[in-house]
Amino acid sequence: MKKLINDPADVVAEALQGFEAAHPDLQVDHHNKIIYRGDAPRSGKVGLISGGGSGHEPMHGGFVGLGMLDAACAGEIFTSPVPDQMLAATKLVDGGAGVLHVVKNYTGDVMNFEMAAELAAAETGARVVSVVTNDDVAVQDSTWTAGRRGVGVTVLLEKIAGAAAEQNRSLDEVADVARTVNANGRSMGVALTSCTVPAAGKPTFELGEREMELGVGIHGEPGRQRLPMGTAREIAALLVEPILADLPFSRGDNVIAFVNGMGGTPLIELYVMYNEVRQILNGRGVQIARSLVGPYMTSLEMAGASVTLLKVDDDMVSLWDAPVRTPGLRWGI
Amino acid sequence: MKKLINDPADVVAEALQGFEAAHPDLQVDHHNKIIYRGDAPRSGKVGLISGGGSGHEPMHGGFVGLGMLDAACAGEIFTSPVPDQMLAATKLVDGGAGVLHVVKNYTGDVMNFEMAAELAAAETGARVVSVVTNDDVAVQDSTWTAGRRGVGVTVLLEKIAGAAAEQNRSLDEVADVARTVNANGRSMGVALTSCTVPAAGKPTFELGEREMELGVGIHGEPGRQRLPMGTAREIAALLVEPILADLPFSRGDNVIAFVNGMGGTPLIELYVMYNEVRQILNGRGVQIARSLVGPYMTSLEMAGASVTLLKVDDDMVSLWDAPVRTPGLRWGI
Amino acid sequence: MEDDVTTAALLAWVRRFADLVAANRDYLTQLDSAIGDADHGTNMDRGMRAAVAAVEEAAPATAGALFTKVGMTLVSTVGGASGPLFGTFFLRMGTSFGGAEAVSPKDFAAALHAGLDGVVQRGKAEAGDKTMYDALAPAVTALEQALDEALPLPAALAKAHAAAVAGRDATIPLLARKGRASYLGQRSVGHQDPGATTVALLLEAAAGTAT
Amino acid sequence: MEDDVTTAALLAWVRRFADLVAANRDYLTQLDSAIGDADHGTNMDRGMRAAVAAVEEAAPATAGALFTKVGMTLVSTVGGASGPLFGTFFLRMGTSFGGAEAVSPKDFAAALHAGLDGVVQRGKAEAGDKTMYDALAPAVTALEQALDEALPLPAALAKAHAAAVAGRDATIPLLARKGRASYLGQRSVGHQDPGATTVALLLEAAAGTAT
Ligand SMILES: Nc1ncnc2c1ncn2[C@@H]1O[C@H](COP(=O)(O)OP(=O)(O)O)[C@@H](O)[C@H]1O
Ligand SMILES: Nc1ncnc2c1ncn2[C@@H]1O[C@H](COP(=O)(O)OP(=O)(O)O)[C@@H](O)[C@H]1O
Ligand SMILES: [Mg+2]
Ligand SMILES: [Mg+2]
Ligand SMILES: [Mg+2]
Ligand SMILES: [Mg+2]
Repeated sequence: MKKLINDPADVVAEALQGFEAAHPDLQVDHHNKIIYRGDAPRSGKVGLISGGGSGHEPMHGGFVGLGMLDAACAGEIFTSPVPDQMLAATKLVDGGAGVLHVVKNYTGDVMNFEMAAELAAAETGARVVSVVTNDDVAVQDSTWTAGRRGVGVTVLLEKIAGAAAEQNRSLDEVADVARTVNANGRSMGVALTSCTVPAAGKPTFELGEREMELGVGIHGEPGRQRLPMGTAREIAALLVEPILADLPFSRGDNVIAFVNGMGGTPLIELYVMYNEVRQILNGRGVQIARSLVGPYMTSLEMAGASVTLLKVDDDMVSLWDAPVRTPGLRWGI
Repeated sequence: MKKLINDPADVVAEALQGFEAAHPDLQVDHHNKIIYRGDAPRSGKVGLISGGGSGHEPMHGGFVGLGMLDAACAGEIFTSPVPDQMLAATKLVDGGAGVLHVVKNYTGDVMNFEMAAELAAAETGARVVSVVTNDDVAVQDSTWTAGRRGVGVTVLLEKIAGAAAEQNRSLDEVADVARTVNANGRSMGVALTSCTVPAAGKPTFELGEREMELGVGIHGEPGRQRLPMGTAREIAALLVEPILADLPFSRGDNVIAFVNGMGGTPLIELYVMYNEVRQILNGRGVQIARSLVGPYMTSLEMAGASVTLLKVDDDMVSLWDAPVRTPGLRWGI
Repeated sequence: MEDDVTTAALLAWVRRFADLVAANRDYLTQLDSAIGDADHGTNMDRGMRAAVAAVEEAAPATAGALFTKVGMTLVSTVGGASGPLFGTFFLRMGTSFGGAEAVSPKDFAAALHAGLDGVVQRGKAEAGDKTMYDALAPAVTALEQALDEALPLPAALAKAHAAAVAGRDATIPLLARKGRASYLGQRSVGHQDPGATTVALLLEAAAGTAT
Repeated sequence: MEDDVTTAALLAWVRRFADLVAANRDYLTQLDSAIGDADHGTNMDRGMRAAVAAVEEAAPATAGALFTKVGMTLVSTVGGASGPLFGTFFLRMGTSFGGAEAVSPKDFAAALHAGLDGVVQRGKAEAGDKTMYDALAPAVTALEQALDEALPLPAALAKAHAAAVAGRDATIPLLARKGRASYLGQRSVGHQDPGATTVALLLEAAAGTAT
């Protein structure tokens, strides 16, 4: 394992120190490993918090700021944060209008956020609503699994619900927007290489020089199937077709098309992938209202990409276009 | 070699198609492989163009837009563009106030831009001034070499000179700002892994599981020396000390500190590196006026990072803070 | 009563469990790499180190206070799925002991059962889902039976440990239906569950302590 | 005059050079990996394919038109250092031939020399800098000498080729002072220069054609 780190046990704490120094307009609670807005809590505004294991940067801490999250809890690498963090974050951002917890659907994340909500209910008057994202079509959604994983849609949801909260919509309204985004978004990813968890010291899985892992999880969880490596064109079809079939997306639908880099794949390849995705959508008469191309929800140094399609209406598009000022996403301000 | 591409010969052309679709506010001349501002040429405004081999995304095409470049020429991967492209770009952006060519100091880039300037002088009335960046302290600057390579400072220069041009400063003034930036900036990089040029199909160099390449070039050119892998703290010192000694930077200086990712290194590690860099600078009494942390000048999937320090005055800081609207850097608008 | 379980013995159990987790840290993470995300050993080791430090500092006088402290510390330091699960397990044991000064073998078995119930409430796992439950549930049953057959605690815990080991091994052929491994479907078959492996270490520590 | 060089023969030379570059593409890129950026073979192959296509389409009647077309195409398609350098080389050959119908061996040698001068003007390389110059300069000298000694062109080109090969091999021990390889300092020693290798192919093509 070769990484630009010191002791694997200190990676998250030291990255937070670097983050704090690089982004003076944001605050960091180092004890609780929370990144939060300097102006939190904003009275009358719904507080938006999320969190999860580290190693997915810029998600979630890089999405804290005006128009997106009010706070993000950083767990150990690929490990959900603990309830104490989420409770502290909830208190930090509660401006009286309630707090929305954005939770990716993983057993650990769900259980820790659940405990945090229980504690918040007991310790504070804060009204907390949780929205769980589960957009990964690589996992079959059945009582036989922990349900679909929350992946790319989480990024789009944090932007769109964040904009709704910035408009001072009520907690129920913001939660509604968030649920609508999750309900209308689908994703799937592929890995060309594994990632290496610093504390583990070796790759989570092994892939041959001509293999790829289709439907991989963002924590390096093995995916749907291992296939021989393909061209960008073939891989785009393997990712987009199951997404289109699942919602389903149909001719005339407007979508936000998101091609996400897993961390180790260069931007030039993501543009090649986006070019393939866009051509498939054009062929189906699916209109791309907006797009996002880049490494926004990564898995350490894993090489690969994921595609997320979100069916949008005008309200969602204007919320997407609304100003956002975070280290990871910024426009209009 | 595993990459999200189709035919290696088509990577640049297809990435430009994807880029065009993802960034509707920018224009792409596919024949000449030029990305340019939709509103070019702007009469009375100095045109800023740059270009170089592809594989460094977001540089240069991702820096085209308000407040930065007017056009960027994309060469083949790691190969300087040809004079025809630079000539066409010069014509596209010439608004009567002249055109500044931002050239990284590599024999190929310099000669091709030279030929383009000769052609522009012959074919058009356009006044062209070239500024060559050469900030890489890993290379000793002597008559025994092609001179220092242009690396990280190029990104900062394109932002700062772009802001000066946006203020309608004259060609000489903008060129002056550009030269001042280059004169006051120094950089050095390290690679933990090689990159693989698609057309070559195999890694440009081999590094052992416990080795790193100090002073590597952004095209995977071997660097100063091969050293045993170190911690982030040790590596930060190996990069920052030669930079500080070279300009030299001294107590009380204000700098823009830029920690750049080479492509394959995850953002969380770049923040760990920035945390080390900032502590070294604090120890020396060098003030960090602004910072930039992320993969802005990459070398395909190479793992590693580079550090750039730019000594700034108030004018440079306000030009840095000025609004910029490009796919790669955006704020204030 | 002479065969009561002392708080010191219970503390020794917790310590021994922490040592076993530390010794098996990389092995547990390795198991989690195959069907999870390569962090189970790191998670449990971080948590149990913190738990031991916490109880050493607080020096709880009663079994109830001891396990409540261990549970709270795990919840606050582990994260992931195992944080709430193992945390709840110990918290419920603590509640079950309450403020009692003396802990009889039956009290111990009852507390273990309460812990199991807590795990089920939190994680909704059922037998055969390929989780820590599949090692913990048989261990609790075996302990209760052995005590009903009036075996002394050490012998009973030896049986409980054997049951946990059997339950752990039995997870190998199972298809995961809970947690991260469930994403794998058929590909989860043939791998031993990390959490069940940790539970076997917990019972190994108990059997090894009660002698 | 019977030993004049026909435009057809010169075209055959260009074609043969393109074939040799294509055949050695990966080898040239491999050489460039060691002391450069792994693109020289790709660059020259892309350029010479385009050049051959261009002259086949334009079917230039004169040597001057032929080499001007080749040079312009290389400048417009190769990029990097070798684009301007090899491009200028052929452009200057074209200028040297001018509109002449007939090309004598001496005209050919003069054109080659003009090409060399163009490379020097563009790249400022000197003998021993470890560049294409170190193969091209000796080849030009050898050709001129052989013709002065009144050898027939094929024999003279064989000597020029031998000189280019010797010059190419002589770059191995050199420390690079120009181009990308110069960044390596001492570490450039022991590697053969890619551009000089391409020049040896150029002369190999010439010697092989003029028979
Ligand atoms: N719903 C559940 N009920 C009981 N145990 C579970 C459940 N989900 C997961 N587990 C246990 O948790 C273990 C994984 O723990 P760990 O790797 O630390 O958490 P994570 O999966 O969040 O990375 C699994 O091996 C399994 O035994
Ligand atoms: N200043 C120069 N003068 C003459 N030849 C040069 C000079 N610089 C580089 N070269 C030649 O160019 C070759 C490299 O070409 P190429 O790899 O295509 O370009 P780049 O170095 O831009 O990638 C070197 O092997 C060398 O022979
Ligand atoms: Mg985990
Ligand atoms: Mg090159
Ligand atoms: Mg795990
Ligand atoms: Mg090269």
